[in-house]
Amino acid sequence: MEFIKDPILFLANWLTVLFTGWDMTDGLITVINTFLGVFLVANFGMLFVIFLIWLERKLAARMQDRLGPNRVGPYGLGQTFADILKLFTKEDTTPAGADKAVFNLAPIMAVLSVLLIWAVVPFAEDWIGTDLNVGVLYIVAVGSLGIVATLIGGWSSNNKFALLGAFRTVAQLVSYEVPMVLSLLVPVLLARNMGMGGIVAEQEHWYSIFFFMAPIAAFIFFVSSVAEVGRTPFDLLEAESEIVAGFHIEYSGAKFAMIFAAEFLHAFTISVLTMTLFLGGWQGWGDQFPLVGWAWFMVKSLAVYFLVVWVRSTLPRIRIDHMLSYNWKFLTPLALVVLMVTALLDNLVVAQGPVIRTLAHLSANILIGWAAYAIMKKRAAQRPPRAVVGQPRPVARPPAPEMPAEAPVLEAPAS
Amino acid sequence: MIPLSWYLILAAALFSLGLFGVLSRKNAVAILMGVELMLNAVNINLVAFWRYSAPEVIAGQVFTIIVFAVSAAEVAVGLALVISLYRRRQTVIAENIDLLRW
Amino acid sequence: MTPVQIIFLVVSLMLLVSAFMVVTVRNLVRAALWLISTLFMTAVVFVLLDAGFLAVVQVVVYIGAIAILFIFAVMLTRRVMADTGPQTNANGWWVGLSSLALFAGITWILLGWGGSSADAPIFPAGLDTVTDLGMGLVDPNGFILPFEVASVLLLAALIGAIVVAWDRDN
Amino acid sequence: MATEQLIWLLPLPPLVSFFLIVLLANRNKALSHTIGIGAAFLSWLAGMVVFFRAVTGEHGLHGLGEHPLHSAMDWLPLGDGAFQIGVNIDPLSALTLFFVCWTVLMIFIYSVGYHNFGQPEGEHDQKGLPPHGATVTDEHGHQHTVLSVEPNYSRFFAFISLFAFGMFVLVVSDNLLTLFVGWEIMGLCSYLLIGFWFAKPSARAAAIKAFMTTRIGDVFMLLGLAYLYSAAGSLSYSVIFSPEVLDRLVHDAAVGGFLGLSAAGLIGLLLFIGTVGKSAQFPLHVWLPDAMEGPTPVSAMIHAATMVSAGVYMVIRIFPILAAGAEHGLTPAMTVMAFIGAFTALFAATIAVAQNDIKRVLAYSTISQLGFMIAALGIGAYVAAAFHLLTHAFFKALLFLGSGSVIHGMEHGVLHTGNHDVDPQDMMNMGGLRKKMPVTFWTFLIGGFALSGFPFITAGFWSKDEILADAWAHGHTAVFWTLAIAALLTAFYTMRQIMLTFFGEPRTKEAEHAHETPWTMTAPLVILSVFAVAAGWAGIPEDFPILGGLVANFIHGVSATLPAAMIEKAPAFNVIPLIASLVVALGGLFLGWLVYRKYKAGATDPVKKMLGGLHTVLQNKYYLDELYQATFVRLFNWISEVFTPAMDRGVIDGFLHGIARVAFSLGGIFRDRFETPVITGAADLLGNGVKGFGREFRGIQSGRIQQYMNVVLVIVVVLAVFIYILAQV
Repeated sequence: MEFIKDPILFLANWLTVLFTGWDMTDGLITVINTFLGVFLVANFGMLFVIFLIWLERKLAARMQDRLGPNRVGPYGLGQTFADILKLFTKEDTTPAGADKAVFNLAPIMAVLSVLLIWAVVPFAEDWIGTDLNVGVLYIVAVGSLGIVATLIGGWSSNNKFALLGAFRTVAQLVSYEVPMVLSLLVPVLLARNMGMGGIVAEQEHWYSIFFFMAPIAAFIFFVSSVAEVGRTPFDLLEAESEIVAGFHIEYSGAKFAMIFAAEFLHAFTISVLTMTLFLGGWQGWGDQFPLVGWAWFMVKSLAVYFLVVWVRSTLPRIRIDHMLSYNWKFLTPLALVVLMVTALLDNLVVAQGPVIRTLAHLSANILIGWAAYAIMKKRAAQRPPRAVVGQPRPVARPPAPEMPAEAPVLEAPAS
Repeated sequence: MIPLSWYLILAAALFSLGLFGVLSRKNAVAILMGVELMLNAVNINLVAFWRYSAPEVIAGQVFTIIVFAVSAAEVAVGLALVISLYRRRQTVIAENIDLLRW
Repeated sequence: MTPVQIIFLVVSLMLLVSAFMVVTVRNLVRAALWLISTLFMTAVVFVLLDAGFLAVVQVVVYIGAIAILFIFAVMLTRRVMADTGPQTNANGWWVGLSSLALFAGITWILLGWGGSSADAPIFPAGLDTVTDLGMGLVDPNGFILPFEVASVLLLAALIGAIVVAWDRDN
Repeated sequence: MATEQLIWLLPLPPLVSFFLIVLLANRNKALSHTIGIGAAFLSWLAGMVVFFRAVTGEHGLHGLGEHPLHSAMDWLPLGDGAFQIGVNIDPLSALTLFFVCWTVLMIFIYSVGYHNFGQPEGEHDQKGLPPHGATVTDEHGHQHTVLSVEPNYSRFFAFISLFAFGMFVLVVSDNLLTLFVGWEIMGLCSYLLIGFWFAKPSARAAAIKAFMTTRIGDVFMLLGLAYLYSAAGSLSYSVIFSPEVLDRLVHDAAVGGFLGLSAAGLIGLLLFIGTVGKSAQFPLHVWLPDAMEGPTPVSAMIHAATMVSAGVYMVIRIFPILAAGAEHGLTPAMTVMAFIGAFTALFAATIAVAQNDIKRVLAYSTISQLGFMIAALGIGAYVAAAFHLLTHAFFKALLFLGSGSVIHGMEHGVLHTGNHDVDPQDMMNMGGLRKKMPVTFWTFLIGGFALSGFPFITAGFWSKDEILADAWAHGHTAVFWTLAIAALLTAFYTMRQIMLTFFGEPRTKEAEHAHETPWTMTAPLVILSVFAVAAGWAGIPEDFPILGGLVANFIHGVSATLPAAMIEKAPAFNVIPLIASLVVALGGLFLGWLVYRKYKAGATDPVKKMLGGLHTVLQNKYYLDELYQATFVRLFNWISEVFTPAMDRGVIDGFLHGIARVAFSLGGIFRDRFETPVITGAADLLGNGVKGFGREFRGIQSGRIQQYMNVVLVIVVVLAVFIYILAQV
């Protein structure tokens, strides 16, 4: 039963006992155990990506009225393995004039920046790489490594389109980091804690999860996270139809696979983060022990991931100026307002008990949302009407109905 | 444990390297990088003194935070100046920017 | 040699090598990447000094913002991507010598100073530096004035940077 | 608000209005007159409040003399103490304030209509000329020439606002200096307003004439003020009219023993000359008839009701000085006043008989009536003078405004016929306007009867009767008879004017087409006609048969203004002066009716027939203008011509040129001996030295910032080593 409830702890204890029997020092045992933990978390992430890629392709196919992968293995489950095999056997090219060391560094950093986030993700109670007391800040910090990876990848390719992609990366990712950090501060404020474990622990009741207290912050965080990942509708950094493939145009083989995997893993990571910060993490109904918590964690994360996929497969890419003005003129001011209102309001209502607190925050958020909507509506009305340059013209017209060449003469003209 | 002098010597070396970069590099952007190195050396010193003299007093960390802010401001304005300079004079070589000479 | 000392020496070595590369490599983008490495290693040094918060902030501010700005500036201020010719000016040797003299002087003084060999006091258990820092920064008796001044400075730098780099011709 | 504060504020609205109109409202006619009338109304309101608070105050009007409403403050720091200015309301100034407020407000309202507000702008009108009329096309397509609005409308309201300010300052001031300030402001405004139509040469000349003539009086008055200040040490009424000061003035001989006068006598005479100028007494009366060149409201109020009254007001005000030492009969100053006043009254009345211009008749009548007041003062009839001042202000303002209304109506006729050769001011061209302009007629009739002294009803009768009674009672029979004859002539020419203007048949087409004026002009007439009648009831002598005592004699309270020793009881009732005034008033009116009852167009003026050659003399005002031209003007022209080359060019210019030459040569010496070798040399040495130094050392400024920092670094290292070594030793 102990094993069922908490297999990780069970294994750790068993290993400690085993290593002690082998006459190892305590320090060395800690190092080995930590290393094993890191190995476990990293490989969980990397392996889960294989499933995620299949899942996303299937979901996207369903939404776009296709079948998706269905040849390799049951339900096409083996498709990803086939792809991996193909990628690893492809030629690993490096463009002439590329900065080779940097070129090789970029994919590694891309994967690194995503994997590092998992160090602070609480899978279940006590199942956490390290519960940093500045966990939220840590997420932001390692996230910025991803920007560097994209940037240097695009630069070192010695390709104009890749460089354009790199520039777009900076414009987009750095910009969207602002509302993301601001909205991240809302759960931090509500939990009075910057650690991920603490934030999850604060959302113990269903009515105290932060989604109900800060729906607007959750929305902002979700949107800016999607932008951080660079997925549709924010995939301007790789926009195939504009700059061919953006920063990773010159990558092939295993290096491309790493960038590809990093992106999918990042997409899942933001689902996990949204879920952890705003949807109560591993907390759920029923008995609370780590394995159940982990199950809740997976279910909730996959639900959010479904949303991410849904967004990706339905929305078109937005224009670059719209992307920037949406960030600076809408998300950032809104996040600032939400942050300030939450900070002031929470000071007033935190002593009133969780239900009243939730209700107060929820009504404040509804008010802010309504105000933002009203302002946007007014501004949209003020925008000068767009000049119509031409009417939409159907490609094929139905043939004009046959007209009689001449009206039939009904009566002979009077003579 | 690590004696304080190790940190201080590390910071001194970093500072000297930064100084060397500031004084010897041709490119204005590289000069700014040297400045960043020097600021980091200062930060290491501040944090080391904080840790080794009085960890309960938060002043050392506060100074570091202020240095962060100052260096961020310095880089923003400095790089803006460099870019503006590049637009006007098509160069970022510090030696060529000698309009203020006799 | 304790493991911590070994870690420190390794980190210091990487830090100094990175810094040396920053000031010597010809390719400026590489210099910027070495700068990132230097800054990251500085963050590790902060961790070694029990200043985790500062380490994270170091990564956020320096790597997440400043280093990217540097790379961007490097890319924006050149026509051709490759750097040609020496990147050191005519003073190079003199500067190197005087920098070395400075380092030697500081080190000599440090070695002659008794306090420099002190060990760190035990880190007080339960000391939450993040909370203390937050409280200190907004405490009227603490550092609220420098904090506010810094925020004003940042605002001024923000506006100043925009104004300076504004391309009025377009 | 405390009454004293209100008095301080009372003159200010017109001044504010002046600046507002000049600076802001210059383009907007409606705004201009709104501001102007608004300011006049505020002052009127304040004046009424002050007046009623003053007369119903705890001491009443009689007590007001001893306890005037007074407030003062330091103004000009002097060696010891400060010159004080302040406000003062005693019975005399309260009375004056009353009629000034009313007439000022009425004239403001009247001006709106007189300057044809609301009418179109004339096609040929230009600033500085009276409006010529505008051509409008009505809905039937007929073209009419109608009156056009005054081009300088706003300017007019600005000027009369400033004028009103001057008058209010003069009335409320508690000392002769601020009185003089208001006096001079009015002098300036009268110049500006007489020359309002400055493009007319006659108006220009009249303005200059008025200004120069009154200047003669003002110079003497200023001399008198200076003398008074040096003798009494103050110009405040409370000081200079105190018994001690008066006593001292009486017993001090005039400076230099001038004509054997006392100080009080000389001061009084000098100040009186100011009044002669301002109130147009012989021989400085010549400007007033010419002042009729100004717009009628100007002639009316400014030169009949207010400004010339200011002269009389001043002389009434300084009556204690004039009368000081009068225990042994009249003082020399009073004798002069009695003589000049009586003479002027008769002299101007005779001229008025022969004038045909409706306004000139009134102008001479004004001179004559002012002569009455001066003469009354000269014989010591203080109350009677003040009373006549009050009544005259009302009925003369009424008459002038009425004449303006008549002229306006005539101008309407002129524009209708288009015959611009017809002078709308000439009474010979009028006649029969009674039916055309009923309101103007009745009000003018009331004013005319008041002027004539129509018994018992009109204000003029009571005040004139009081003067005559005083003259009789004090035994000044010469003055009495002179004034009685003047009063007879007054009644005669008044009736002549009324007959010529309103009765009979219209003598010209223009008179046939005359038209009643708008309400803005007739309403003031009606209001003023009420006062022209009612103002007299305030001064009915108590012992007058039947009527005496019906209305409390309010006017006698004015005597409380005087120092207690000077207050005289009103003379006992005597039937002779009453009969005299009845005879002269009714007789004059009857004569006028008799002579002009059948006057027809084109006939010779009956007066001319009666007087023959004398009429020509009268019509030409005894050739006084010509005399002045031949004597004073030519004399001064000759002096100028003689002195300009000799004195101005030879002596003054030569002296100045000499100074210039000396300074020039001194400058040359300094330049060559000191400036060039010493200062320039030193400066050059310094400059060249700095330049050379800079040339040698500029090499270190390479513009390369890294080089500078490198130098700094090297120096720091060297200094550190040096300090370290120093510390070791």
